[in-house]
Amino acid sequence: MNTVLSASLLILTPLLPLLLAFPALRSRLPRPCYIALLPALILLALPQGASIDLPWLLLGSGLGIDGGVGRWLLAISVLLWMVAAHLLHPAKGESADDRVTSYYLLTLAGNLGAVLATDLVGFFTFSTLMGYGFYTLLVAGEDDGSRRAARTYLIVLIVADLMLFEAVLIAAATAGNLHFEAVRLVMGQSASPGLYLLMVLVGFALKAGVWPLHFWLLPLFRTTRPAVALLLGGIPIAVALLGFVRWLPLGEISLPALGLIIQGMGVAAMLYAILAGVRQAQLKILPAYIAIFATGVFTAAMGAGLSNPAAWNRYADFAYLLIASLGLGVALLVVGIGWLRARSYPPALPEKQAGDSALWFEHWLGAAARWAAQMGVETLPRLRAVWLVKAGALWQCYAWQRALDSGERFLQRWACAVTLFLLLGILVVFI
Amino acid sequence: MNWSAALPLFVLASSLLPGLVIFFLPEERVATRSSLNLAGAVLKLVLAGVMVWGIFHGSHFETRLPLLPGLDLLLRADSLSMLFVVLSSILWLVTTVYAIGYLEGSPNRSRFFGFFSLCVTATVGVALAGNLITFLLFYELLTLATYPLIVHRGTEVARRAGRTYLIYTVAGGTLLLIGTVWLYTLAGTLEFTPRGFLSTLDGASSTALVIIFVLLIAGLGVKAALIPLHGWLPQAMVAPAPVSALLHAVAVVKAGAFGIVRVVYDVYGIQFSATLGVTLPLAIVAAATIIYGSMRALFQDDLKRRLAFSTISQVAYIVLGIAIVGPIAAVGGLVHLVHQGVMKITLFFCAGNLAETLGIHKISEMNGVGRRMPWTMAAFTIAAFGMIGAPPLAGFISKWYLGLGALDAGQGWVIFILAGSSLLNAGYFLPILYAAWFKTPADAWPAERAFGRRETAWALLAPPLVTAFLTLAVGLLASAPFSPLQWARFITTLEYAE
Amino acid sequence: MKKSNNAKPITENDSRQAQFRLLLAVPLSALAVGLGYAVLSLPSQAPGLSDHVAAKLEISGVSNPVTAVLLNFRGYDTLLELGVLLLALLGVWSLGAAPKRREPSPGLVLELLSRLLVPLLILVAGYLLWVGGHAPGGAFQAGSVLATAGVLLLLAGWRLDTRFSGLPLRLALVAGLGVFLLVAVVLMLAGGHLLEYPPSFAGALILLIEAAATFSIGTALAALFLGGRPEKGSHR
Amino acid sequence: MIPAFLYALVGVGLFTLGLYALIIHAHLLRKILALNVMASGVFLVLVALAARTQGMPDPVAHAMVITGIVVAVSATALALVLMLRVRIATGRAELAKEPLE
Amino acid sequence: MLALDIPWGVMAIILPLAGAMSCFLWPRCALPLGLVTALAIVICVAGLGWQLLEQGAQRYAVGGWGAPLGIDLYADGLTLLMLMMTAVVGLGISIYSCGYFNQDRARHFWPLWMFLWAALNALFLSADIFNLYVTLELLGLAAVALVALAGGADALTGAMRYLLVSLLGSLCYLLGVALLYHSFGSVDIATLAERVESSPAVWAAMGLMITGLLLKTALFPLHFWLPSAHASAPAPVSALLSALVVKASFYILLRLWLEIFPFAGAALAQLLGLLGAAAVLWGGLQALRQTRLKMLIAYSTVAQLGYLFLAFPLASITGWTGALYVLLSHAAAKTAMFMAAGNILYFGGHDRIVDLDRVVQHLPLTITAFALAGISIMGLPPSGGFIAKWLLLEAAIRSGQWWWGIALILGGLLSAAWVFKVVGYAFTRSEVPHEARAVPAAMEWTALLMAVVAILLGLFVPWLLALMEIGLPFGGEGSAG
Repeated sequence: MNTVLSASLLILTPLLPLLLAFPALRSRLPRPCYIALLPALILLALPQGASIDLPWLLLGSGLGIDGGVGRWLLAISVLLWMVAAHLLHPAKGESADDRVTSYYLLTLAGNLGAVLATDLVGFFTFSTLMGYGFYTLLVAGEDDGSRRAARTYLIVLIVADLMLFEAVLIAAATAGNLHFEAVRLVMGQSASPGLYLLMVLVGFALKAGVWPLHFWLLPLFRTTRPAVALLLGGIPIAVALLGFVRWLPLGEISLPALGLIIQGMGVAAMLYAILAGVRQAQLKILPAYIAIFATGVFTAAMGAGLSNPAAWNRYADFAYLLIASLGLGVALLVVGIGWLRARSYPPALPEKQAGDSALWFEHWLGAAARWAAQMGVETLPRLRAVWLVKAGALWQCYAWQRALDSGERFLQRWACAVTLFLLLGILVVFI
Repeated sequence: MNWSAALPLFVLASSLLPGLVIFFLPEERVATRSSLNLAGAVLKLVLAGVMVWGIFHGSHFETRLPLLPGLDLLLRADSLSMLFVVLSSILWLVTTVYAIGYLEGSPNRSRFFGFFSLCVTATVGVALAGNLITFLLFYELLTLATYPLIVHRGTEVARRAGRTYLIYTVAGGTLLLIGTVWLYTLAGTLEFTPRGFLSTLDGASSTALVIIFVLLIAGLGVKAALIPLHGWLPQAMVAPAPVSALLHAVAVVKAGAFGIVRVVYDVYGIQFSATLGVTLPLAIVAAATIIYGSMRALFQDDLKRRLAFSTISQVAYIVLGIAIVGPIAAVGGLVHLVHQGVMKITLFFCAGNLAETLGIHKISEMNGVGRRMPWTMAAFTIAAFGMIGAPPLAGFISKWYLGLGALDAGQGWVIFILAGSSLLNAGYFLPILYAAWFKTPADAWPAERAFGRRETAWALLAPPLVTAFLTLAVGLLASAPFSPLQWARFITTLEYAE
Repeated sequence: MKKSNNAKPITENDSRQAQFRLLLAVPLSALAVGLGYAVLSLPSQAPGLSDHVAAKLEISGVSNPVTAVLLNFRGYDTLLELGVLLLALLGVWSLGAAPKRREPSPGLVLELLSRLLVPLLILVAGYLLWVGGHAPGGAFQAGSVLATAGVLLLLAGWRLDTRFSGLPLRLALVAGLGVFLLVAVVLMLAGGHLLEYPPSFAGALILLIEAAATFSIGTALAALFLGGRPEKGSHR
Repeated sequence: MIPAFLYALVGVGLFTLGLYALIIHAHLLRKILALNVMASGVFLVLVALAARTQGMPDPVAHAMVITGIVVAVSATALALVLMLRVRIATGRAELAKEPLE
Repeated sequence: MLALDIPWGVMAIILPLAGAMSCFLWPRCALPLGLVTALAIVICVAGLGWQLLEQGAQRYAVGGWGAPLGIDLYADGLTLLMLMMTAVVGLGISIYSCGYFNQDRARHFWPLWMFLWAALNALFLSADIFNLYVTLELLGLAAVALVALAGGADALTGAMRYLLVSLLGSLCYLLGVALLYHSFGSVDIATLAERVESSPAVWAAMGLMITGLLLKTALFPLHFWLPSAHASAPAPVSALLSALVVKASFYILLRLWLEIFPFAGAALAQLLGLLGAAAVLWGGLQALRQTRLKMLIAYSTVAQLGYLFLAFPLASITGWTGALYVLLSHAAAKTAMFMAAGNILYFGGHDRIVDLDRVVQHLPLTITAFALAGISIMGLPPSGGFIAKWLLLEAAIRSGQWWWGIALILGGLLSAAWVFKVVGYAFTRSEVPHEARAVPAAMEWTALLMAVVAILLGLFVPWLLALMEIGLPFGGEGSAG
């Protein structure tokens, strides 16, 4: 009975928001945003961990909740989502934007699913859903600046997803089984984990906005509404960090050099966050620096874990706590700032330079696209055209027609002569 | 002739006979025509289902009619053909519904539906062909049945597109014919055999076999729109939307891709092909096609044209999956045969809906269309994400197996092709979605038609929703029994079994 | 052949024409030499089928070997050949009606001569027909003589009466082929092969066929002379 | 023996001459006559070579010639009438020089 | 079995002759008489087929004399197929003509057509080279008269040229016959085949006969007479000429080649093949640039005749079978095409290709017939043309002479080009109304049925090949594979 209950709860947790995302299915329900969170809440209330295998799903997937980081994160997530739901809920007199609710629920489903996933593909699937869902949240009903920022985010998301996809492929090719535990074990003993590690590290670093890859984070914080900023701090970044923990064979593998570099980067990130954050005048962006700082801390810890597996095993729980509290901390800050601003500051003016980083990114992308366009659109079809389509023009050529005409006329006029020549020809050939 | 020998014939007849009858129906007999069409489609689906069940339980379905001395007209249902037959049957049913709605009130419908049925007959024939000559027969029939559909509108553009189509396909068919005859003179048989019938051939020079391979692949590559033989496809999108849908998803391009699968697997045999050294060039061509098609798609403003280039890119996945010699990649290629069909047909349905309901043909006109037609655009979104390869949709599964297979076969470069393609896919699909959902709509649509309370007619709306649902389902339930993925695995175990 | 292009100067045309004739003479003489060589290479003695003919002559029903070949051994050829003649006439008729030429009065000499000659010619035709059985002669010779009579009459301005220009004329034209065919089929139905004469009746049957053929050939050739089908009611 | 071949050679000559005339003359009447000359040549060859026997010449060849003559006469008749019709229709008793449109 | 003893083949010659005479005698009843005869001939041919299946190849001595003195008729699988082709096409044309000709034309058409049919049947059955000459003349004169039936300058000029060419060809042939007869003392094919040996006279005879027959078969470059004659004739006549008449002289050529001239050099075969290939290309190119539909179809006949000669250099059973299949499928397809063109002409009064769209939209059956026939002509499956192309291609590759395959393929592409050029007009929208004459249903349906025959030829191959092997006309062990 208990297993049935927990299994159905596990499935319902991501499924219910997903279903409710269809407007038709929730049109009669009051406050669907909250209802969608119910299974997760009940799941949190269950005393022990639970898991369920779904071999028919995707490539054989599963859902589960473990005692440690998963539960923590789930709890934080639920909390954050409830706050966000409250913030998003329209004030009296305003009509609810139905689409935003849908986006909200989609993102929610992705988030909860990613937290509960027990294998790489499941995690990947849900986090992708969450990523795109989150993008829609960012874009919905905002101004140009935030849209541009969101577009940068989207590109980051795609690139990161691609890298992670490769990573999953490599893992599958090496391990054959995509359960987190199996992957960690196998990758830990793998002879050449380099590419996998690189993909996972860069992929999640992009998603989490770890220091040198944080360029998308600032414009977003600068432009979005509080509710979305709250989620931004808590949800995608936290899930990305969770990805590090789940995907990397931490505690199984010892890579001192890489660990040192990562540690260094983490420290650099912290320094950067502090320096830049202090110089930063806009309150609104402050949470971004805090997020960068926190990810820096986590990165440093992870680097340490990579160089010294034993230490990781010992202090791993600490990292989990960090992830969990990061979400909470940033979220509270955002809410606080929002509240502060709402009380005392006038609304921030739209930023002129809505993120330099976003601009250079677009610039390069545009240049690349133009180049590709020139290469692909201009040269190849022309090559092809020469030998197939232009055949028609060749056919219209006057000389052809004249040659055919005169040939036919000649044949008609010298009919008998031709016969004679053929006759001779046959005789000659034969004799 | 017993039941199992007659079944493949019945499957063919279930669309052929209605098609022939429809030709002679007067234009205004709409109800008769529609019910004939639908009855045929449902019947075909049922028959295909029966066959799938039978094959899974070890039965054989084979019809053999003498064609030439030593060469039979052979229809045989094996696991690979059933994959394609079932796909065609399902999508035909859906497309029929759609076409009935789409063409309501337009002229020359009897002609259209007649050729439509012929087209599906040819496709199913291609699927069921048990030897190369039967394949060739239906392959050419497909060319002929499709041409009237492409030029159906009768405009100058349509005629030009039809002409281009013919130039390409007739030339391709000719190459195929040469290759087939040559092969026959060398091998003395043309019957598809698992793991090929050429590897055991003594004395045939491998040069000749390589040339034949090139001929066959070139002939099939025209329909599969491999570069540089793809020129007809973007032009052919002038056809009515159901035709484009069928053309891109099932009939023409798939017939080409399916043929390549057949040639590589059941004529040459994958191991023998690899020995001959022809698979790597094929893989490179496919890879180039993938990238090139996506690049071209990026810069199209016409929605259907963009989708057409996307097809060029996507169909090459199938070829790529085959050309990477390995069981896992093969699964990816085969499953993409189905998945691409389901996804692409959704996209074309949606494009058709936009054109038919709002008069939208260009992407630049699509701003905010998601608010006007949320269901259509939802379906479009799902399919587009599927194309990009976002999990858990259909495209993800294909790419997954392709990538995994490439790694398995030690061809890591394919991974980067996949990644690049996904990136480009995202590059040309996401702006559409963005425009549709988030941009503010223009004041008026180019040519709006009212459909009462609904966003568009039922017959237009239901098909894309069904196929979008399928896109989701085949990805999500990929591991369930009888899913395309499982079936593709079933096929590859046969091919790669030792 | 003249050039079609009238714009070109005629002199140039002519010179080219002459050149061409010269040029043509070369291969033609080569052809003639080749054919001549081929002919000369034939054996100087060759009986052909004459021995066969001689061996079977007694049972052929006639004693003239040429007639025997024509109407018995290779009678089938002759049957078809009568068909050719009839066909040519059909072809001529299908091209249109006979041109209506108002010929000047034939004149006294022609008038008189024709009245004198025609009966004689008919007589000669009958003789030739009869003699064909054992000496040179036969249906074709007779028929042509008969046709001469017809042509003479036509030249003299005589036209077939309209009463006869319909079915009777056609019957006359068909008679040769028709009788031949009828005999052939009857013989076949009687149990033999096509055109397999019983030796006892062979002579009589051949004469019957020849008579009908003579009549038809004469009529047909004369009708061909008209150059078109006789129009009803337009003649004297 | 010798005369047989002599006549046959004359036949060959007639055949070639007829062919020559057929080629160079444009007027249809001349063409038709040329064909008749050719036919005569052929018949001459047939008949002449039939005389290479002891005694009675080969009657089969003679029969063939008779058949051939009738055929030639019929064809000539048709050709002449056709020529007249061509002249009425086109105004010239020659073949059209331009290919038909 | 009484029915097996009836000489069906002889009946197939006699009946049309009798039919011709009765049509001539009673022109008012020409149509019913002609139709009844046509049906009777079909029955005769069926009877002959049955006879051959039961008893193998048949020899029939006319007059009971037997070769070499008498004339023999000979029927084997090849003959039978030709007769069947003639019967099917002939029946179609007979039905088609019911609607096509008015009363005045019909009274001339029927007897001529019956004569033509008789000539064809006699020709296919004859085993005697002199008899073949007579049938050739019969055929030629009937054909010329039929061409001239259309009236008008074009038709008359075409007929005149055709007549001259036909006579020239016949005379060449006859001179060849003379040389052969005087060399070996026989005109019976079988006897000649036994006696023949290489000598200058035989070479000359061969040169003459082959040239004469090529002239009548209109092999490039001797095709100059064909387009004008075929294009200007009335539609059923065009169909007859393209489908049957040119095939008759090819049939003789084939017989001679196989039986009397087996020692002909490979060089000559290559020459014929070369001319065939040239015909395929030249005819295809010319067809593509014609502006009138019937001219186009006529040039396509030139091209298709070229295919027949590709079999000579290949010289294998597969090759001959392929050529024969070209012959059969072309007969059916070309009949359908000319009928379709006739319908279009009948309906719209013109056959200019650029203005076709206004016409064909109203004649869906006709354009369908044209398209189906086109499928066979260009050799796309499933059709007789495809089987033919397949067999020829197979033979070409098997014999290592792949270059003939190239001509084959290019020819197919060229015909595809013009077929679709025409068919494309069926789909253009045109609203221009015009004066039109309703086409009788019989004409449309016959065209369609003939086209369907051309398609079906591609599906009943083994059956036809089995018929063809009766008497082993191509020698060998039987199987064509």
